[in-house]
Amino acid sequence: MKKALVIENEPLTERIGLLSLKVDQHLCMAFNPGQFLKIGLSDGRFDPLFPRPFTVHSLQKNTLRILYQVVGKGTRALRIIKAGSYVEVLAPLGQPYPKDIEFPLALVGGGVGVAGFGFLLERLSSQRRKETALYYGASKRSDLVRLDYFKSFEVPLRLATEDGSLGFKGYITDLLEKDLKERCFRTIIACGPLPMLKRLKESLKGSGIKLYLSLENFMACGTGFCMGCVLPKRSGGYVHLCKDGPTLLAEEIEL
Amino acid sequence: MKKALVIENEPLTERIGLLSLKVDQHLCMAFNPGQFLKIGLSDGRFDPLFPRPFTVHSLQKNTLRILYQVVGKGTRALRIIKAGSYVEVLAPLGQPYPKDIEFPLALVGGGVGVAGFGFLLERLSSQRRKETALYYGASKRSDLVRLDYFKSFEVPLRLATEDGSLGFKGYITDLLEKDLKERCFRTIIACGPLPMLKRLKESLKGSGIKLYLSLENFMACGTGFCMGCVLPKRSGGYVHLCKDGPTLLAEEIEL
Amino acid sequence: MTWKVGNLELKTPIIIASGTWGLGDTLLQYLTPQELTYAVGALVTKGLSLEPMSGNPPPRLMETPCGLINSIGLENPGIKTFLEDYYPRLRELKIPLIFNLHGNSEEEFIRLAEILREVGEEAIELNISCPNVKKGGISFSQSPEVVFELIRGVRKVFEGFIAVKLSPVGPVMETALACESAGADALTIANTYPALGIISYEPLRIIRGGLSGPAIKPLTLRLITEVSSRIKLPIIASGGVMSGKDVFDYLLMGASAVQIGTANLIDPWSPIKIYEEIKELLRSYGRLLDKGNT
Amino acid sequence: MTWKVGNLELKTPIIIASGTWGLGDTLLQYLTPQELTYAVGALVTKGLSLEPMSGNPPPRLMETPCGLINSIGLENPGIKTFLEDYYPRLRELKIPLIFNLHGNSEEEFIRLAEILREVGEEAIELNISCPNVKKGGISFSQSPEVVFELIRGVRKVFEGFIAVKLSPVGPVMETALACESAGADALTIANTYPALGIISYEPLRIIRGGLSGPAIKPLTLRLITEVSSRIKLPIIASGGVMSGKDVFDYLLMGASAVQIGTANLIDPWSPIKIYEEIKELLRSYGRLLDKGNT
Ligand SMILES: Cc1cc2nc3c(=O)[nH]c(=O)nc-3n(C[C@H](O)[C@H](O)[C@H](O)COP(=O)(O)OP(=O)(O)OC[C@H]3O[C@@H](n4cnc5c(N)ncnc54)[C@H](O)[C@@H]3O)c2cc1C
Ligand SMILES: Cc1cc2nc3c(=O)[nH]c(=O)nc-3n(C[C@H](O)[C@H](O)[C@H](O)COP(=O)(O)OP(=O)(O)OC[C@H]3O[C@@H](n4cnc5c(N)ncnc54)[C@H](O)[C@@H]3O)c2cc1C
Ligand SMILES: Cc1cc2nc3c(=O)[nH]c(=O)nc-3n(C[C@H](O)[C@H](O)[C@H](O)COP(=O)(O)O)c2cc1C
Ligand SMILES: Cc1cc2nc3c(=O)[nH]c(=O)nc-3n(C[C@H](O)[C@H](O)[C@H](O)COP(=O)(O)O)c2cc1C
Ligand code: FES
Ligand code: FES
Repeated sequence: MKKALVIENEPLTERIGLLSLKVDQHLCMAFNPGQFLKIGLSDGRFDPLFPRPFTVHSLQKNTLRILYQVVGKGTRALRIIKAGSYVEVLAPLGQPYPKDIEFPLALVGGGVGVAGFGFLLERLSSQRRKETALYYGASKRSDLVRLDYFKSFEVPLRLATEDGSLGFKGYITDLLEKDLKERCFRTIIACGPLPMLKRLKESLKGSGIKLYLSLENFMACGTGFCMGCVLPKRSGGYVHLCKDGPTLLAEEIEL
Repeated sequence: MKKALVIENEPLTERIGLLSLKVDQHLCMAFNPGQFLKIGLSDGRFDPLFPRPFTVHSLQKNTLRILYQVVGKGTRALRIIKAGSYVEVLAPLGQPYPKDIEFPLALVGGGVGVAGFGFLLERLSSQRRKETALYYGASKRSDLVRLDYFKSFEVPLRLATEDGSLGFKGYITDLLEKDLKERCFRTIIACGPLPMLKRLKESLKGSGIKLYLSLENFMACGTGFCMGCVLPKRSGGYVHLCKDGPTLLAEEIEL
Repeated sequence: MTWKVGNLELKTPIIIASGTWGLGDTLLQYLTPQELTYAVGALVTKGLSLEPMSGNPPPRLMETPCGLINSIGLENPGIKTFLEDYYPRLRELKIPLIFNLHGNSEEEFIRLAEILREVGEEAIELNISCPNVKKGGISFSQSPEVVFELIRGVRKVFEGFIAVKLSPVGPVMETALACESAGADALTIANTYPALGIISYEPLRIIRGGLSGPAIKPLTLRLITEVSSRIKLPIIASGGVMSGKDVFDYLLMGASAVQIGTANLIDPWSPIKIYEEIKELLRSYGRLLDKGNT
Repeated sequence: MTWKVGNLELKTPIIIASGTWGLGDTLLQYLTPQELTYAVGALVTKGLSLEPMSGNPPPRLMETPCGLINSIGLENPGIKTFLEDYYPRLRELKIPLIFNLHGNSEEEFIRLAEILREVGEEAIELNISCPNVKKGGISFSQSPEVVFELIRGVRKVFEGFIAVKLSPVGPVMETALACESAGADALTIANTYPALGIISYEPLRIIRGGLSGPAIKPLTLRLITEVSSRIKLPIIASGGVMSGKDVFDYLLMGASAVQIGTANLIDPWSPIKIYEEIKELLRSYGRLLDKGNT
């Protein structure tokens, strides 16, 4: 792991934060959208024992941003880190989003699952962006974060909230399904809670749309060393999420 | 343990900090100089596992202060706590400084061992202060902290640094021994590194001065529950430092 | 709701473990009698011997990652002084007391049990697993036959509740079976794990003792899962309980009640906090317990 | 300075433990060959079997306080594929390789050793202690007689360095003695500790596996102290090494070299960092090692 300076750690909601790290040129060049890094607290305490994995949300001018949600002790500790202190990072990890994306493309994010699409949009040509739509859902208005940032890419931004406080009222998958009656996508990349991904996989079955899912799992190493982060493959055997993923073709895995 | 609000956490030197906690009236009444409290980090992480013991350095108007030195992971974590957050405290613990102090009194502090004498001086009547001297030593000038505060009690302040950058050049015990040739104390209370305390005990043997030592040890509970913090008694058996101490008559214990 | 550990009935499944609340004299400085009776099903005394024991020389403690090594060496004033000086106040709490007993020999254990029978006490926990004493203690746990004889002997003079506190190392399953066939009422699983820590090199300070705390919980949870799947005796879990989830995990894997040890040292209020948490978990997932273990 | 583990000579006392650097293919993404040869005395391969093994279904991992439960189930492509696809690049590093072997039977272990002899490899570590497979693995460790026969059998076909990796539970001392009399060259103490964790209640997700990491170090340090005081075979320590101090503790209590496992998962640079730290400690306290154990 290498030390990385915390430039800013901005609370966006009670549970979501935006962490900005300074990274060197070398790392900037090495990263591709869809990849992740692990972040350790660098305080010599062994609980939590393992650095936690986070998707790159944005990478511009040596500033790497992650969008994180507080769920347990690791992310709770992340939340109180001050600008000016250091964390430890290991990066880049995992595979980038697939190279063979066919457009039009829909990006579907549930909650902080939307994080990685920022970096992807940053790297898409303006031509490609025109053929891309971003679907972003959360439980309520205030949980839809970074909207100005996402708007800056000038892609159609389709929002949904469970309580209807902003955008479509319902799940983001409902909105997508509704839109699909009128609009055509050739590829969909989705990231979010497992029930959302299961639902998508189910509803797109037989649609001819290529569905990729960015998946999560507890990871010990993130480097392929431990062989622990497996998911069963449909064809038998296992994928190692940290090495082969985190983004995989929905039809190839058992959820 | 009870939650306590961090009012301020001021770095005094690279390794020493002054932590101010808000405490309720009940606790203020319950505390006496010489007692200590334990402070837990309240972040749900089990490493370090045990709250750490600290002497009360000052207790005025519901503000309890401790003077702490960073030595390991617990105090390192204490150092980065921000005003506005909470720690957990259990207090008061241990026995107050002895009731039967005979004056003139010398207080001898090595490094942050000086901490507890602040609270003692706060509670001494101005009459008693006139019969009290404070000896305070450290390795260098910048490590002699809180001098303005200590000066405010208007007791003779005898300073020593190992490198001579402020006050007497040498150990604080050397300065005391020198002074003892001209001045008379009937009680001495000392707190500091073990070698300093051993030296004092040795040099005051047969002097007729009552010597009390405030001692340290790793403590698990601080409440007498575990029976772990023992020191051998000269008369056989053990004292339990957290319950019977931390301040004990030098002649009663084996160092 | 009552919690049954064999013929012992408890108001809550939370028991305060031996050696982690001193002799009881300072407990009420930190907890009110109301708090205690509200949250605590039973109290297990510090290990008591026939004669006073002064315990081991320092160092007696070392913190390890998420754990504690202790080498107290069963410091205690002896059962007689305990009954005279500490017991009367504890009895007033009206919380079931379980007497943790340490003998160097079968005879000593029997004598201790007789003394308790005479004062009318009805529950004991035989500590055959202390890693920190030269005689008695853990050496018993290494021989199921000796344990069998010991329990038989104690049973002859003591009709009340007999729990046997096992060591987590050595022939655990065989010892558990020996306890069952000798007529014990329950097993306490487990005492601390033999451990060693080096505090400093100069001077060289080494501690040999027993490891407790959250570090060991995954090990004791496995042990209890295995023992409970083969042995019918009720099991009292002891090892690394810090939260209601830890209690629920143990209940789910076959324990009838759970002891809280190291957590008391961290915070005397732990039993109350943990009791609140387990009540909540029982409300949400209590039905999982009826199904038995998995 | 060279470090001797029996007839095996290492440039440093730091060994990378089995199963904590994958099959080796991704190692060089994180460490340069220079860094590796500078800090690492030997590399122990992932547990290899005759036939490919796909490993256990998820969940395979759970973090515990200062520890990790893993239930990988010896996922590996089989020794032949390993020798074809992974071995050539590893051999180029010119760091001694120790082959960690897993057999379901004595015959399988012998066959594995023969295969390695044929490719000219000279060091193996017999994994008789994996808690995560149904056949073979830890069941061997429970019977010293079986271990004795196993080592005898392997010795007949393999003249090189044979280390036996023991389980920390069961009859450890007896098994160690059996290894010694059967002609093993070294003991690796120890594999992971059988453990159990409950990830969630709804759905109920339970992991049975082996505990590793800093939580267990005080236990393995005690075990090694005891075994090294009774058995002459060189000991390779494995358990919770996170820092140079951990390495020095093990060397002080009788180990000849030390493996780094879980720490690699946290940070691939751990071996380098730990090597820097142990060099420093050896400078300050190295002379304590000559005196032997205490
Ligand atoms: C590739 C990848 C990218 C990610 N990117 C992001 C991101 O951009 N932003 C973000 O907010 N989060 C992201 N995550 C999730 C993030 O890593 C976790 O939320 C974080 O590790 C939680 O750590 P914690 O210590 O706060 O919580 P923990 O205390 O570890 O608990 C977190 C949750 O995990 C559950 N859990 C614990 N053990 C297991 C187990 N063995 N198996 C399954 N579940 C378990 C717990 O029950 C709990 O609900 C990503 C995860 C992966 C794998
Ligand atoms: C009654 C009392 C009052 C105190 N008052 C103050 C105060 O006012 N200000 C202040 O700065 N400090 C005070 N201390 C000391 C303070 O509690 C410690 O410095 C603190 O606990 C260190 O915690 P840590 O996690 O930072 O360091 P740790 O990581 O715990 O290490 C601290 C040091 O203790 C050593 N150590 C570890 N285990 C043991 C053991 N078993 N036995 C002996 N030594 C061990 C380590 O080698 C290390 O040098 C007091 C201690 C006591 C007992
Ligand atoms: C300081 C200390 C003293 C202990 N004394 C005793 C004792 O006297 N008798 C006994 O049977 N167990 C004793 N134990 C073991 C505990 O009762 C408990 O079984 C063990 O610590 C594991 O539980 P825990 O992880 O919750 O602490 C002691 C443990 C500690 C930490
Ligand atoms: C993910 C993982 C996989 C492991 N795989 C093996 C293995 O294949 N063969 C083996 O002998 N030990 C295996 N081990 C055990 C380690 O080599 C090591 O002995 C153990 O983890 C204790 O050391 P540590 O605390 O430094 O990790 C594995 C451990 C882990 C954590
Ligand atoms: S997390 Fe270790 S292999 Fe993926
Ligand atoms: S620290 Fe537990 S009795 Fe003093």
